[in-house]
Amino acid sequence: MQGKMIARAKELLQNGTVNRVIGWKAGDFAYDITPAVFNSAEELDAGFVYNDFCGANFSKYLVKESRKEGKILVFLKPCDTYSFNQLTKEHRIIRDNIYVVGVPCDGKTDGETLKLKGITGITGIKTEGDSFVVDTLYGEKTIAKADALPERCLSCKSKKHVAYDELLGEDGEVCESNRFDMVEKLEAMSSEERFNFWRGELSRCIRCNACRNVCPACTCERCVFDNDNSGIAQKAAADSFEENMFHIIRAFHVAGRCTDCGECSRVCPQNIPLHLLNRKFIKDINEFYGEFQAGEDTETRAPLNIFDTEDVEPSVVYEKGGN
Amino acid sequence: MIDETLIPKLGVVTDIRQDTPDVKTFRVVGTDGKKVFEHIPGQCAMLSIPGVGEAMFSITSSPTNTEFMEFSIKKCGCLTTWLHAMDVGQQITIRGPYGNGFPVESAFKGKDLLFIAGGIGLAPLRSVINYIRDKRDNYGKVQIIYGSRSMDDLVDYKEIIDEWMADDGIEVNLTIDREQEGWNGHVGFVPNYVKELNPDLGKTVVMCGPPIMIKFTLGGLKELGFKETQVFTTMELRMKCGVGKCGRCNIGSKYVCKDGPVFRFDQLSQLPNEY
Amino acid sequence: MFKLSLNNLNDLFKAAAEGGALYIPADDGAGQARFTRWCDGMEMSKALKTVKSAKEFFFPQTESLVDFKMKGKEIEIIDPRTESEDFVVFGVRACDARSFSILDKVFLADPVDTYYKSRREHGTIVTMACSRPEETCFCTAFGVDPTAPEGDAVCYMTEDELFIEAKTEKGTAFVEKVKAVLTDGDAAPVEAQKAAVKEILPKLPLANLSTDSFGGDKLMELFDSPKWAELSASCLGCGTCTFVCPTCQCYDIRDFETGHGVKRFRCWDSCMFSDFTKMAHGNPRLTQLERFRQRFMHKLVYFPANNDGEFGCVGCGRCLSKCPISMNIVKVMKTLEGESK
Amino acid sequence: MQVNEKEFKPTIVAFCCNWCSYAGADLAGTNRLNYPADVKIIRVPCSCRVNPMFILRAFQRGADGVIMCGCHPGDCHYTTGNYYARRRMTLLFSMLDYLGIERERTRVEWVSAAEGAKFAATMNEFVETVTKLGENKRLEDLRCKEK
Repeated sequence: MQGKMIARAKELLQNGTVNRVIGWKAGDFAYDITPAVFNSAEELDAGFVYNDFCGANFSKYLVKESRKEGKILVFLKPCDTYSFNQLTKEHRIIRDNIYVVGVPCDGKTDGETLKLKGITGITGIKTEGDSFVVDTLYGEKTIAKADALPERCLSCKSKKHVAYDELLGEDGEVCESNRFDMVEKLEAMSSEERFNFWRGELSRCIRCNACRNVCPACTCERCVFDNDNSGIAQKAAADSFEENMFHIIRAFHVAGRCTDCGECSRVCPQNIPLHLLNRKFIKDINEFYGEFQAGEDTETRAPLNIFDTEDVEPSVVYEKGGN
Repeated sequence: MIDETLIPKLGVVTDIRQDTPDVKTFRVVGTDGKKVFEHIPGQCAMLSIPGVGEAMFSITSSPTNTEFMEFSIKKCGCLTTWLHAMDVGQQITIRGPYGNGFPVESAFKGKDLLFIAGGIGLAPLRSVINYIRDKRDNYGKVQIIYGSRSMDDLVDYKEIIDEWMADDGIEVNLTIDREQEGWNGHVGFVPNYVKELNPDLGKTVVMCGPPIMIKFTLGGLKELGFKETQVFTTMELRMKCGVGKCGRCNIGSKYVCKDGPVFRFDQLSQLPNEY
Repeated sequence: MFKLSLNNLNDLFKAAAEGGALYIPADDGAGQARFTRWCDGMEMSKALKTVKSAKEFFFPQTESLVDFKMKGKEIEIIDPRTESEDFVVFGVRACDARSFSILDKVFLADPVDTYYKSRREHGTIVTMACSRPEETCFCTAFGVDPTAPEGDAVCYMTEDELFIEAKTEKGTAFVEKVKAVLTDGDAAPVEAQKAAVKEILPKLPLANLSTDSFGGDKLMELFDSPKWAELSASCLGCGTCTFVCPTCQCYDIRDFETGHGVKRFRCWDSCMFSDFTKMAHGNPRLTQLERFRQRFMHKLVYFPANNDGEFGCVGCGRCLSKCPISMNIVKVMKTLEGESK
Repeated sequence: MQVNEKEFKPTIVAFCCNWCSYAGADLAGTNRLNYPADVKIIRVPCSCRVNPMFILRAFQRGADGVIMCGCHPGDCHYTTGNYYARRRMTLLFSMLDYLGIERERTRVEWVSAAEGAKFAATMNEFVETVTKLGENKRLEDLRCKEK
């Protein structure tokens, strides 16, 4: 696929359809891949990669890139296309300045996920069928791809591209996903268990803002948490309350707009399962106001921008079982 | 002497003077009625109203003033707006002094001095000018070129007219940006006025004002034949600690709060233009 | 040199925790290592490094500086500090141990930061030599020897034994305190292990990283390099690198209005954040390029310029693992190599 | 701070819309209906004005329970404001519950200008519920509590 992508990118640069390409650039190891803009065929040859570690979602970069001169070529994986649609709908990107090539994805992993599985000292990675063969400083290790994938890929919601100008390879289908399993499990817990669970997770937050800065739905010109008068601008959480507040407000602000791309959890240096907050909102919206997938198209209005006179009352929260 | 750098001392505002529509001068003493600390001209202090903010201000009174310290502050942000709204008797917190100050006892000694200021840029220079006026014998001729947007925006106008201009050996040249009723003096921007006045090349220059003024005045001075080693200025950047540790006021490897705020232009030209 | 069987590690911890706090690297809920206050039975993590560095023991992410009570026009200033307890940080790696001497150069330089100093005085650092360096390690480029860490006392771990050696007065006191569980050890297994690790070091992928192109005297050439634009292009402007870094020490001072007073606190800040240098009248570092450049210039140029050539990086590799877009000091160094003459 | 269990009196913040609920509270007053003084009313132009941040800030500053009152759905002075508010608060309260914050600490009630009795009854009932729950511990800011 990498070869096909480079070839196609070169053609599009050559025939003037686009003047630059945003893609993944190889690093020092097999897994440390950086998003980069390529301006020429030479640059593409020198560094463009597409492999199992190209997890970064480029949609958000397009907010700035699409405002620059000329058209940019972007390669989008299926889940990235949902964010892309959402941004198009919100007029945050200029669609006409972007040429989208959809590329297939079988799930993307990253160095940190491998390390959590106990594979350290990684010097090289090869893909052999359904497994990764990892060269390490301490010998060769093999791990099944299915075991090496992060949660967001194990519960992939769709392999179908919802926005593209052309496709490379076959398009997939919307998947039967089990992505709400963990949310349900939490809902079934007692209030105190949930509290302890979240305290355990959120107390690790260091307020690095990576989740916010990477999030394709967080595109405010000026974030409320960058407002000095909020008292908590961009800074460390000085109290457990502030850890909670930051994540509640952030999740709330993207509710109905979050496409569940999972970037927040991918980038969190403390491995906080932030997607569980977003998925709770998605699940609630589905249950209360009907099935809704943000980014599925560019027309449907977001659930928090509309209402129905027959909507459930907030008391629905007490009426459901458990405590 | 600084024992606890980050824990401030208490100060009381004993007098507030409206200098221009957006500049007020505040007189501050300690709770015991004495000066909170001693300083050298050009040094700064961190003033704060808890809950509102803390910021660095240059001390505009001369160290030769043994009774109190003064700060001329322009209203432009959160804290300064608060300061402008407060009344006499308000307590504030104060810590310092910070920075290197002007070399009044070394490089300036025995020299003819030329002060160039624009707008609120006079504030840090006022400390030096009054220091020199009090120790007149140690210094040569003093020339002051000061410009502002309008007559009303000339800080310390009364002191300039009544005291500075009355002093022997001090030449004061004032200018404002645009013609104004009641103004008989010079009209025009500071950089051009400096060129018109064509000051003596032997003078040591001390300059402070908005970045754009500094840029063009420095160019003008160089055209006249001044060397960068003759020209001093004082800088300001965002500061939190005041002691070179919080890491934000650096220009290249120099911290404005500790290595500055007074720099000579030949020192600045060795540093990145990131200010 | 003393030793102890790894099976008896819990006894060592129990003895060390007597009358004070003991912190060891332990795995958290997400499977990553972090320094955790030891309680009976807690196991030491097998990971090479903790997610966050050990700097927070001396320079915590947030700390109270001073409290104010306001009444009319009057202000009362209260120093909130109470006597802090002695503590031991166990299992600090060589890179983190070196970072303390870098932080000392900032916080203990005149005027001394008394908050930091007090913690330094109360803390004993027991380091642990590395036995399994990883691909992201490049401490040797900054002159750190992972087989011989600094610290008050140094530990070496072999297959089944832990060796411990005191290096300073505090270290001696620590060894004295836990002596009951130790037996005399012989240096040979330690030397053998050091030699084995020294064989691995040159094989690390970043073993050849060079600092020759950097230093205080290369300021303008590096600052003006056109390559900063491409390096910073995809930077998200988050603070991950800063917050996991053992040597990043920039901080912010802020006030919090509690409703019955004002708490002034200090917290970690990042030069990568957009408001870091923002003033009422503007911002000298307007785009991510300038902010990104500041972070690396500080470590590779400004810090050595002010500290006799010592770099502000210890090569721990945390930013390599944690940057969301995998941009890091190694890529910066490799790209800028040769930019200065 | 010592809190005597027996004497625990909760702090309740009630966001009331200007057109219905605030008038309802007024009516409760003029009709001399009793409800605890621990209820602090914050008047907002419309229930739709209530930002989720307001609710959290109320808890931070020491509220033990937060209630939002607005016009009955369909009766909003601005026609549709409370419909949007309803969706927002439903999702927010569900999230707070999900995070393990006691769900009884938050509440929405629609109170019209004519329902002074309902206002008083609602507040009495809410205060009672929150009193039973005790002090808000799970969404507190310790800095605001220590004296």
